[in-house]
Amino acid sequence: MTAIDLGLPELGGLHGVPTTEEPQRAKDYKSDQEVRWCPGCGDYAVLAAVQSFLPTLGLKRENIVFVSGIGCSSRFPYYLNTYGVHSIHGRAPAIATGLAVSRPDLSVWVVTGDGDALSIGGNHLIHTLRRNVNLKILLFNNRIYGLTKGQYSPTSEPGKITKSTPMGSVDNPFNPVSLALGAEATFVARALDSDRHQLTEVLQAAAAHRGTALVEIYQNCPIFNDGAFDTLKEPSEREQHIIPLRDGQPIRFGKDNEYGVVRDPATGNLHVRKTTEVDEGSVIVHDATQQDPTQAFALSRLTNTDLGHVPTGIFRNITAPTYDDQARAQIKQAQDAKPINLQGLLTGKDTWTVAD
Amino acid sequence: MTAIDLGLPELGGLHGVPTTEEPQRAKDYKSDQEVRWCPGCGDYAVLAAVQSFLPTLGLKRENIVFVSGIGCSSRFPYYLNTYGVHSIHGRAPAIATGLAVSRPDLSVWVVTGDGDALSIGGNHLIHTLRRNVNLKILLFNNRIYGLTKGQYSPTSEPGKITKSTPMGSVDNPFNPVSLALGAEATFVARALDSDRHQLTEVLQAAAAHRGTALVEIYQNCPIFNDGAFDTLKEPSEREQHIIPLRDGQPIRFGKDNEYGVVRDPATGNLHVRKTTEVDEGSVIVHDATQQDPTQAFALSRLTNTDLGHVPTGIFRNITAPTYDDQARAQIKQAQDAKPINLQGLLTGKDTWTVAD
Amino acid sequence: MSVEVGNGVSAGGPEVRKLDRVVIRFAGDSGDGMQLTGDRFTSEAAAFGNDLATLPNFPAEIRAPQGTLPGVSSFQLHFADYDILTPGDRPDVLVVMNPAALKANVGDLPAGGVLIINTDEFTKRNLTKVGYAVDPLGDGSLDSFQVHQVAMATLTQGALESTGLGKKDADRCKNMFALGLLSWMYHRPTEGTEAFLRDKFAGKPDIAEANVLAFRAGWNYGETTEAFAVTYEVAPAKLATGTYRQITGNTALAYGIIAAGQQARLPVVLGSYPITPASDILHELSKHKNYGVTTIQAEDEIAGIGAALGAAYGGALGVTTTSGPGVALKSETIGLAVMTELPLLVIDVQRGGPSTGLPTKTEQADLLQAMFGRNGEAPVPIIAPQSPGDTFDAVLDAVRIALTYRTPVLLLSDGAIANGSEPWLIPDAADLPDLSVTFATEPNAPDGSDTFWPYLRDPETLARPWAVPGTPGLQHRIGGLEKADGTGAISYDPDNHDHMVRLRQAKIDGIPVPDAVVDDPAGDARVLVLGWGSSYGPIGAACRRVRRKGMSVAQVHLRHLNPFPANLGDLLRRYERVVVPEMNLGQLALLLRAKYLVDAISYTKVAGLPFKAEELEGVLTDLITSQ
Amino acid sequence: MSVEVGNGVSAGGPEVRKLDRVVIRFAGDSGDGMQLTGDRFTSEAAAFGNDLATLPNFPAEIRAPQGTLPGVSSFQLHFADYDILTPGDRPDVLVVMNPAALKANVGDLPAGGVLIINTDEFTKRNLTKVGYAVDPLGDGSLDSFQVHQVAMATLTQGALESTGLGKKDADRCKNMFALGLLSWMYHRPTEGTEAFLRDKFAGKPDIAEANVLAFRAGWNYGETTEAFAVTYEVAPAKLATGTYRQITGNTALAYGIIAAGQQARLPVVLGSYPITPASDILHELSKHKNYGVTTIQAEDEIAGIGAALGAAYGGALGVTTTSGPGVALKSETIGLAVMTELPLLVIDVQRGGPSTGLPTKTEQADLLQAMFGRNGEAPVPIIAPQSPGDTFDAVLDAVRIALTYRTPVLLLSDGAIANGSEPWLIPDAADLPDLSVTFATEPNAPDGSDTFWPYLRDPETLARPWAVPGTPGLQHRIGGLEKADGTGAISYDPDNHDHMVRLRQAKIDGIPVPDAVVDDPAGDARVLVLGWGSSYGPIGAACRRVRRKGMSVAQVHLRHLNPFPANLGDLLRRYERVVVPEMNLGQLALLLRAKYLVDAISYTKVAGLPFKAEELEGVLTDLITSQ
Ligand SMILES: Cc1ncc(C[n+]2csc(CCOP(=O)(O)OP(=O)(O)O)c2C)c(N)n1
Ligand SMILES: Cc1ncc(C[n+]2csc(CCOP(=O)(O)OP(=O)(O)O)c2C)c(N)n1
Ligand code: SF4
Ligand code: SF4
Ligand SMILES: [Mg+2]
Ligand SMILES: [Mg+2]
Repeated sequence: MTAIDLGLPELGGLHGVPTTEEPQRAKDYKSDQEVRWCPGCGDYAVLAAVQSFLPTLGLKRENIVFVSGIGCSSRFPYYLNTYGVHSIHGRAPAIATGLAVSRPDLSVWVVTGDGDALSIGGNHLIHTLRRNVNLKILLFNNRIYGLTKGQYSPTSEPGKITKSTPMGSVDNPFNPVSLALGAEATFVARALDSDRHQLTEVLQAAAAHRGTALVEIYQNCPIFNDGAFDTLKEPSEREQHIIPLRDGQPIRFGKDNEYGVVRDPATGNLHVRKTTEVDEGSVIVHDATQQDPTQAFALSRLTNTDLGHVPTGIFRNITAPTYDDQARAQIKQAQDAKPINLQGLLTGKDTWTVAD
Repeated sequence: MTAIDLGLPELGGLHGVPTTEEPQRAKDYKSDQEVRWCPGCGDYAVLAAVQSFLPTLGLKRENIVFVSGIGCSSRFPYYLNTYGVHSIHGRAPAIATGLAVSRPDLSVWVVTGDGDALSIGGNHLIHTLRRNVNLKILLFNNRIYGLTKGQYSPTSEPGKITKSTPMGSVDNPFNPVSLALGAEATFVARALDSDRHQLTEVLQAAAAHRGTALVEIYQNCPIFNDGAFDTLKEPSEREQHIIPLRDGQPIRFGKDNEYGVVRDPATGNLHVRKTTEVDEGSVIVHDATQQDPTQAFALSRLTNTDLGHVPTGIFRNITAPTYDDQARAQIKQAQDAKPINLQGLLTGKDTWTVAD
Repeated sequence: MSVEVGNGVSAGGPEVRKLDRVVIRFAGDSGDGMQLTGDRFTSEAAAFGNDLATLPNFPAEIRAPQGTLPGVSSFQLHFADYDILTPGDRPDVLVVMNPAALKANVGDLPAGGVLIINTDEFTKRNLTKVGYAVDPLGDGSLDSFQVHQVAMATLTQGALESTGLGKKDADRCKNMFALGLLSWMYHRPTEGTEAFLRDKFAGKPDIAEANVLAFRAGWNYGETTEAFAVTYEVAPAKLATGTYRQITGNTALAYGIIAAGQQARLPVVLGSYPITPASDILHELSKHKNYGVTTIQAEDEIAGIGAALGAAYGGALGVTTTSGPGVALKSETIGLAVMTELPLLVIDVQRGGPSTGLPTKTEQADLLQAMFGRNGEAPVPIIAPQSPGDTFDAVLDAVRIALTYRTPVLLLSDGAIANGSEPWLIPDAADLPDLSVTFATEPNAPDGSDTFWPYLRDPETLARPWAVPGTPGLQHRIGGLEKADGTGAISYDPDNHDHMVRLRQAKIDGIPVPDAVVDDPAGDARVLVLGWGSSYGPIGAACRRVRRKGMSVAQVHLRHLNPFPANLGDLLRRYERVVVPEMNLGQLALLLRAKYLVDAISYTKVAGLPFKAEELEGVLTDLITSQ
Repeated sequence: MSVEVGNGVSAGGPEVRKLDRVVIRFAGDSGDGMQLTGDRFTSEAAAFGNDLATLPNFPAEIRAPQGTLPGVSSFQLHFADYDILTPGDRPDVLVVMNPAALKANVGDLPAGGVLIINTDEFTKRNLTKVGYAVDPLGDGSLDSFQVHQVAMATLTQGALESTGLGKKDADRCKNMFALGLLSWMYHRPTEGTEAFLRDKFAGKPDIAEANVLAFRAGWNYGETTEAFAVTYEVAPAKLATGTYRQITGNTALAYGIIAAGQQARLPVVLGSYPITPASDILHELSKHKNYGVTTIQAEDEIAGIGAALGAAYGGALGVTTTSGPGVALKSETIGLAVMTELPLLVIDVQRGGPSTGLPTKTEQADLLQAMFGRNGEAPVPIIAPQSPGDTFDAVLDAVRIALTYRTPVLLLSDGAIANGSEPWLIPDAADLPDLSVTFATEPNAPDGSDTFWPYLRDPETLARPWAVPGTPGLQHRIGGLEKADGTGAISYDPDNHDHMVRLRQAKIDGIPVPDAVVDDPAGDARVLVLGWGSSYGPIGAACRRVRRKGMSVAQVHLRHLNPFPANLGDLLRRYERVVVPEMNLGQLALLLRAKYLVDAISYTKVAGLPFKAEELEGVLTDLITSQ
């Protein structure tokens, strides 16, 4: 049951999904349903990005499936001219798992929200991640429950005042990237709804990854949590907060790359320092392909609930056997070893005959 | 809503639980129910350890509650002469949360298994951890489903042959410590059923911790997964595998402390090295009280599914506000601010009177 | 239609007509603030002393795209000078803010009805958006109505020029213009609304001012222009004497929970996960922590009920609130509560199903799920309120049963009750029932041994003792495995299991509930109409209509669906025909037929909307006359 | 009791009596391997050609403490020379391996019954453990039985001395000694068992040898000692001609799923979470991946059914297996399957409830959960097998319905069927029904537009097209919100919702199921006994007993519980009295009474054990004679 058995390293995330020569355009991926999000909702930007990204995969449209749960973001599949399931709250990863395991010829995507994925659906999410099922999960994190009109979510900052927490929430939130890494995720990335370029990059890498790819997308909800990510969008300050992760590159950021991420040798913790104050070499180099998720995890800890420092891009991207490939390999192995013989199965070993 | 508001740092895990002068002995904690585990089950050892540990807390027995799910291990509460709930599969943390929030005068313990806590109960576990509810969770990890007669569990090694996986399991397992740390756990420890001494130490620290304490206990199931932890118990070799964590101490182990844990400066990953081959100073020092869980996480990664290197003891132990303290503080705050006035509430602002 | 009860002419001003009742519907885009407008008009009517009933109706999307049919949101209000039972079948007055609202609602307006139209939105683009080839304002298609075309947006903009408020913000105030105009038409008091607006926008005084100005502009528009020849008066209703307030079902329900905690002298622990249309109960309760109410927004429905059950074990009043899909998820834990015999209040605000169904619409299709939706024989009492205000009493009743009989109780509200509102005769807190409980404090083993038997029963109620942690000497363990009666030890004994299954059933069956009361003024009815839940209003209104026509019909409305009132069987057999209208496919009818073998006729409508009195009037009339 | 059908004396050896039927019960400690012993004797009986029925009975604990009452595990086997229907009410022969087993079982042994006791375990300590003050072997309390005291452990030890096997291992073989002895007593073939043992312990040849030696020692003990004056013969049964095998319910059910996949030419995807007594279906299926069966052990029941539903959307045969508590958790997703109208097989192996209840015992108390355990109106077909072998056909039937009508189907097995076994007339694979389906391949919009309408229906079945991903041009979206009939677009339209609710109901109600067949040999019965599921055996046996007494009774056993057979109503009305025995509190009776208004009498027993034929014989006799 190792990667080698299956010659996995060669397999890309889309291996086995039929492609087409026909050129595709974004509009080919627009469904006939009119989009029903609030004006200004970040979901529009993500939808547009996905619709213009999908054609670049060159897949047959009918071999793409989007599965979602319940929430504003989970309306996503209706607006894409692919196959789609708008399922029930929190269960999309489970449903998508059954589909992916039985249909290697499909590119299966999950669209979910911070409540859908991390609150009611948390268990399915972490198990999907550890199993490394070949699914691409887009987690729309607006740090609020949108569809139910504004209760706090597992990613809301502590003390959040909402309809259900008039005195402020008393929950310590999840850090979705830390949680995913703790759950053995093989691909974890983060992007902003507003940054079409990086979002597309990340989506491309996710699609190419064989196994579960979790993409956290910071998404603005103008109605119930407006401006949650403004500091990351404000041209004046965003460079001080966003830490773009580039594989093989030293992790530097800031308007003039004046900041760098360095490791405290005593504790192993990562810190942001003015590069002028540390020697060049001490700025750590990003390597998403490390088997050991320690550094990716350390990077996720740079972000606390006020979003002061937010690494974006790909935290982790390693090759590992997928649940569905191995499950199918076992079927094949069994079929090669044992021909189908229904009569034989029914008859079994110990029989007796009653003659008349 | 910060630790300071509540003067938390001073509060211990047992703050508010009435104590007694009466000396207690282990037998005071034995219930009248006869114990019904298989001969040789590791659960016996844990039960004995807990029964002899509880008296040392000096609490009133009637203020201790054990809540469990379903599984062999979850029979635990029946055998303790305290209050207890043998609930349903996977839900113990949720039930215990309701109890703990409403009863600060109780010491609430959760007993669960690797299936109960990590499979069906995974979501309640991670949410309890992030909320930091004042519960002590004993996770009996025998890496198998015992009660249902031997299917693999989310902690079983890959390729595990069981009743439900005759060709070997194709799941990548959880590392419970990594998962807990990824879920913001404030206290995480690991112990062996067979090591009464360390288990007791860990239980003591867990009891003293205010917030959720997760204790993973490696427990042997002689019937369905016998010897799963033999390498950690075999006198001849155990010292080479077990890495005892002692706060403030360099992390060294081995029969003659010949091994040490060092950090790769380039990646931040931890590795085991012969101390003779590295300079003394490079062996890292354990500090469970670090706010940043990075090093604790890195330590958890030393263990892979074959248990070659297994840190035991306390990985993380930090002070943080608890969900239940804060929830109660809000109630108190509200009560101080607003006297009870049911009639006023019912009457409200806009009324009109119909006279006859 | 409204009945004129007299005329008069106010000096110089337009003619004033007195009406006994009016049904107004505000309809516009989700963004137009129709719910707020309706709420305010409701408060004005309430403050004025009319009886009233309301029916909000909004899309499942937060904001469906502007100007589209799915985006239409409406609020219907029925107010009268006598006690009424429903929000009204069809509006007498329809206010539409855009073409979509017109298209979606005009079908309900009877000929001759008043139609007030905000013309500003009737642009080519908006018209085509909803498939109007030609402008209905021009093609005579509205000739059968009394149409008033008002450029509300423009007029509002004008009124706000002075404020220097941005166009967008100014435009947001046009709903207050509409409210002002209608307030004028119906001689409503205005202070309340102005005070409300200043209070609501306390943070943004300029917005507050703008809304007040728009509101006045609407009023003045009616007063100054000649556009409206007639205004109407609806006198206060002669309701039972006392002090009233307007209240919605979810608010009254939340108040019921708070009051129950107070009357039981127990802390309340709500474990809940948000879901439409139940979320507002969580919201309301979270505002009243000073009553010792802890609200836990759990990670899911299972954790929500788990927390409530854990709290109940600890001696709190455990409550969980949800809708149908949430009940499905909670069913396993409800079974645990049945087995552990702990008090627990489970509230299901029913919505359109199955599955996600129609989240914002109303339905009564969870009755059988409440009865049977668990593995094994797991009986629970079921209670259903019949109107928004009635949820308060229903909760007190449910909690009494839960605490007395140590059992989970299911309370079935629905979307119409939850969001609907009515005048509520404010109860006197001093008169509320005492719900206090006594916890076990002593060993109780009949064998004299000084031990505690958690499953020893009260011979009266068959309830087991409630021994909470912290009580010395009563340490005990409970759980989901079958228990030996008395000792509560795990028991695999066949006879004990059979005994316990029957005992749990007997405990519920034995709960005394008030006899069902028949309403049959004439006393000679041969047809009985039996209902439950929110259909009380339309059924009652239908009965009135039938009786006005000189026919007799008997009405019974059930609050207790499990167990049934003891007299129900005899009562059903007393009538030639029994008809059971339900917003499902006949769930209560099924239970009645099975238990009493009466050929109850099931009349069902599952459209996500309350019955119309007119429709049921027809059903009853046919039944009565076809005999 | 067994009826003697003739005697004979074998030269020199003990007397040989011919019997038509015998009931043997092996009882011992959970550690004593009684289930294995029973299984083997069953196989011997099967190989010999007897008809048989078995009833395993074990504790919920894996290994309750040795020598205690809760630790007792037993296996009852009924074999005969004619076709029998039940595992037998009471044993004719009781084999007990220790005092606990004696205490727990001797009550069921009728006077004169044969009692074989392993004396080695009757130590003071073991006796007191189970509360025997004095040794029952000495106090004459067993005088009414034919007692044989055999020091099985000692004798086994002796027989194995040569092997040099450790005492502990040797002791483990004493169950084979008992088996050997019984095999001798009943002239059973022995080769099968020896082969089996060698095969089972192939890995440990010394253990294999030891077990074979112990088995032979038991046989020889009977042969050589004078202890047993009589041996018995039970001739092969004259069953319908054909080739038979012995099969348990869970195995036959798993085979049914495999066969269904083959006959439908679809891959099978099982999404399941282990739970007693359903786990063995998962275990069995996971062995047969070569049939294109994927087994997913999910993280919980919800994920299990989710995976099955996802696979169904992808065009596989989706199956999920569980027990009552799991069904409770799956209910929300079953609702989604109803709304999305996808084929899905949901198997509930019922166990004692409510809550965790009695996990290893049998019950029929999930029928109403299966019918109604979901939010909203969410009808599903329900099918129940009546015996272990019958599960195979029931599955094929259920899958046919699921695939043809695009609906989840609930199949209700139970613990008695799941673990019980019987001879099974091996079906001819070539005769199995063709279940092949056709996926949609073309746009189908009636408006000629070249689009695909996922909710356009087959006028015959009302089923919607199954268009699987990968089909060009048929891209579509489905989900849990209400759908517009035809186009499948989200629809909040009131009339559409009412239409769809009724349509989903009509689709299920319209499924043609075979008429119910009455078994009334005399043709003059005035009492009808109606059952479902595993009570088929005891009810049938009771009918035979009643008829043997010269009375008439009619029997109907239902396989289809939703919808009911079309002729059921008429049929029920044809009899003066209808009695419905159920292992619940009358769930089928409730459905019958509600639907047909017949005063069906409900006879219930909820003890975690199958009915006894004797008991039902009494019930029927009383009913017939009390007329
Ligand atoms: C079983 C169930 N529980 C609760 C709900 C109500 N509900 C729908 S979406 C949602 C949460 C939405 O938040 P999120 O997942 O963050 O999505 P968003 O709307 O913010 O995009 C909830 C609680 C439901 N539909 N089903
Ligand atoms: C809802 C539900 N699903 C499944 C089961 C069956 N079940 C009981 S315990 C268990 C898993 C036991 O494994 P674990 O939690 O590791 O406990 P252990 O027996 O190994 O101590 C399962 C699947 C159940 N009782 N309830
Ligand atoms: S509520 Fe928020 S998340 Fe939902 S659609 Fe509106 S803006 Fe978007
Ligand atoms: S099965 Fe395993 S875990 Fe369960 S009691 Fe037996 S030995 Fe212990
Ligand atoms: Mg969200
Ligand atoms: Mg386990």
